[in-house]
Amino acid sequence: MTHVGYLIAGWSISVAAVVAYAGWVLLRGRSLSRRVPENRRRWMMPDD
Amino acid sequence: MTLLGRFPALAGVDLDITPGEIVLLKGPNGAGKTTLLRLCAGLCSLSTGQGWVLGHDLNSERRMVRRRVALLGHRTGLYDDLTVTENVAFWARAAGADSTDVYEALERLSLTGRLADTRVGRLSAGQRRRASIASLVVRRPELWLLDEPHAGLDQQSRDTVDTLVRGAATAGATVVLATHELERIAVLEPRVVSVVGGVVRADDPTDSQGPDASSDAEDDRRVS
Amino acid sequence: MFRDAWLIVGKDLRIEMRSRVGLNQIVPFAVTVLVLFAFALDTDQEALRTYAPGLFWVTVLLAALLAIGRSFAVDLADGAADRLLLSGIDPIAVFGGKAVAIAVQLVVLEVLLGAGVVLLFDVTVHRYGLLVCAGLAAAAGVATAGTLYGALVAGLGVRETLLPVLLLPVVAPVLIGATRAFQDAFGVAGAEGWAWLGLLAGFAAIYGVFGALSYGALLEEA
Amino acid sequence: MTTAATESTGIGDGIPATTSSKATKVLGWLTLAGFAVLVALAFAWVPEDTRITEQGDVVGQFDAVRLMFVHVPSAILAYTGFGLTFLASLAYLRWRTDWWDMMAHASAEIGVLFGGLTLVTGSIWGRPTWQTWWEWGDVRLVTTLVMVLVFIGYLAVRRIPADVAVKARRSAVIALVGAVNIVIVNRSVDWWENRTLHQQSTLIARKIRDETLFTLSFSFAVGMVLFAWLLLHRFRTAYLQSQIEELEVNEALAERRAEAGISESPGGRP
Repeated sequence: MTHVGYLIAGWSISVAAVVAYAGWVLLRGRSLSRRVPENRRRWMMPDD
Repeated sequence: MTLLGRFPALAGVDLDITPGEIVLLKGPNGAGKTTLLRLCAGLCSLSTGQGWVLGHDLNSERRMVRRRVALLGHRTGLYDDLTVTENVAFWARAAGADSTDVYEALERLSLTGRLADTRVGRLSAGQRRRASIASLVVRRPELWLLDEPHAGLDQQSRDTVDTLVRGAATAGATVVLATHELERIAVLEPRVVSVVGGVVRADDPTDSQGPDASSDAEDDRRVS
Repeated sequence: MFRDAWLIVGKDLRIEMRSRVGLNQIVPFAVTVLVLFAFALDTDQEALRTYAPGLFWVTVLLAALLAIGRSFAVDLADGAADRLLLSGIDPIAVFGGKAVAIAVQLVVLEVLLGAGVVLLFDVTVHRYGLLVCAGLAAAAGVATAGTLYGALVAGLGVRETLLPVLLLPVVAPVLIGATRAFQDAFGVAGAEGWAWLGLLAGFAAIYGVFGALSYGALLEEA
Repeated sequence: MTTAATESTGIGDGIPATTSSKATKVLGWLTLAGFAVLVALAFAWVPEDTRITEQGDVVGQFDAVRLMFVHVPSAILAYTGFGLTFLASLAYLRWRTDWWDMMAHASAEIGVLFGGLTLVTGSIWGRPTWQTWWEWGDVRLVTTLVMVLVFIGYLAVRRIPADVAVKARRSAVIALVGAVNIVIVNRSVDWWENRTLHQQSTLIARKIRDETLFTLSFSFAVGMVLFAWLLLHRFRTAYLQSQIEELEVNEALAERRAEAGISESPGGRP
C-alpha cells in the first residue's frame, strides 16, 4: 500500500475532529439539560 | 415587558397620557425610567404587551413614532467636530426644517454670537446640552421625552430647560420627563408617575385606569 | 431621498475634513505599510515593480478598514446614531450617503498612495483611463460592502476586531479584480484590464443593491 | 462522564438529561455501523487508482485515492451545512422565529467543521497527488477556503453577547451576504487563474472504477446520516440554551417585581 502516512493522517484527523465535536456537543447538551425542566425538553417525552 | 439584553428593564407598565400633559417620572436610579423614555421614542422594542404613542403601535409602527418625538438623553446626539450651527442645521435639514428655524432655535437657547460657530467638542457640558436641545427644537416634536434634562447644568441652563418645558406645554406638545429636580418642576404642576423596579404606576388617583387593568405580561402605554 | 443622502455625505465629509483623522492617521498608516512591503521584499526593485499592484490594493484594503470603522465610530460617539434613527431619514439614504462619503475618502487615499507607489516602487503608468476607472470602481465596491458590514457590526461592542474578520474575505474579489486591472495599467502583466473592471463594477452594484435593501432591517432595531 | 444515563432506553426510568432521543440513537448507531463498513470498503475492497498511459507508464493516485472517501463527503457536508444556513437565514428573515435562527446557527457550525476538514484532507491528498499542499490555481480549493473564512466570521458574530433578536437578524444578513459572496468569489477566482488542477467532475468525465464509485456514494450516505445526527444534537443544545435564557429572564422579572413590591402571580396586588 502506498501513501500510508497520508492515509493515516487524513482519516484519523477527520475521525478525531468529528468525535471531538460530537463529544463537545453531547457533553454540553447534557450539562444544559440538567438546568432545564423535563417538560421543556419535548424530544425526551416518552410518547414523542 | 422590555428586555435589555437578558435583563427585564420594564416589568409592567400601565399608563395613559393625554395630549398637552406634563408628566414627571419619579423613582430611584435603575428603576427603568430611561428605558421607558426610549420605549416611547420607538428605540426599544416591547418583548410582550402592547403600546401606542401618538396613535402609532409600538410593535409595528415605530418608524412613524420616531419622527414625531424628541428624546433628550444622557448623550447629546451631536458631532464634536461640527460647530453648534452646523449640528443644529444638520438635524434641522434632516427633519425638513429650514434655516429660519435654525436661527430661531439658536436664539431661544441663547447660542448666538461666537458660541454658534464653536465646535461642539469645545463647549462646556451645559452649553452642549443647550445645543442638543436646540437641535431637537427645530424638529417641532409633538412629544418631548426628557431624561434628566437638568443633570450637570449651570443655573442659566437649568432655567432654559424649565422655559423649554413650559413653552412646549403651552404650544400643545406633551412632555414626559424624568428628573431629580422635583421642586423646579413642581411649579409646572405635572402629573407624577412612579417607576419602581421596572413597574410603572400612576400615583394620581384620578388616573383613568384602575390598578386591576395592569397585568404582568402587558405593557399598556398610550399617548394619543 | 437624494437630498437626505447628500446631507449625510456632506456631514460625514465635513467631519473628516475637520477632524483630520484620515490625513493625520490613516494616510501615514497606509504609507508606512507600503514602506514595510519594501523592507519585506528586500530592496528588490524588480520585485517591487512586479508586485506593486497587489501591494497597493492590500494597503488600500487595510486603510479602508480604518476609514469604515471611523465612519461608524463618529455616529456612535455621542448618541448621533440614535438621532439618525429618530430623524426619519430613509435608511437607503443613510446607506447611500455613508457609502459615498467612504468612497470619496478611499479615492483620495488611492491618489495619495498611487503617488507613493510611483515614487517608491518605480512603476510607470501605461493606461490612465483603465487606472482611473478601476480605482473608482474598486473604491465603490469596498465602500458599499464596507458600509453594509460596518452597520452589521456597529454597536456590537467588539467592532474593531470583528470588522476585519467579516469584511476582508468578502472584498477578496475586489482585491483580485483591482490588482489585475492595475497590472494591466502598469504594464507589468498582460491581463485583460477592462474585463476585470466589469467584475469590480458588478461587485459594487451587487453590494450597493444588497446594502440598500437590508439597511432598513439593520437600523430598525436598537 | 455519566454514561449510565444515556445508555438506558429513556422510557420508564425518568427522563435522562441528554439531547438524545430515539431518533438520534438510531442515527448514531447507523453512523457507527456505516462508518465501519466504509472503512472496510475503502481499504479492503476498492483497488488502488492506476492507469497505464500510451507510453506504458503507470500513473494515477495509487492508494491516495482512499483519502477521497473522507475528503469528498466532507466537502458535500460543508456545502450542505452552508446551504442550510442560507435557507434557514432566509426563512428567519421571512418568519422571524427562533427555530430558524437556531437551525441556521447549528448548521453553520457543522458546515465550518466539515469545511475545515475538507481543506485539511484535500491538502493531505494534494501533497502526494499534485506534489503540493496547497494549489492557488484551483478554484474549488480557494472558494472553499474563503467560504470557511466567511462562516468563521459568522460564528464569531453569533458568539457576541447581544440582544437575541438583534444578533439573529444581523447573523441572518451576514449568512445571506456570505452565500452571495461565494458565487462572486468562485467566479473571480475562476477568472483569476484560468486553469484548474481539480479533476473536472471526477464522477463523469474520467473513467472511474465501479468499486470506487460505489464506495464514494456510500460515503455520501454515511455522511448524510452523520450530518443529521450532529444537527439534531446541536440544534437541541441551542434550544436548551434558549430555554435557560428564558428561565433566567423569568427569574430576573420576578426579582424586578419583588423590588417594586408586587406579588408574582398575574393580576395580584399586595
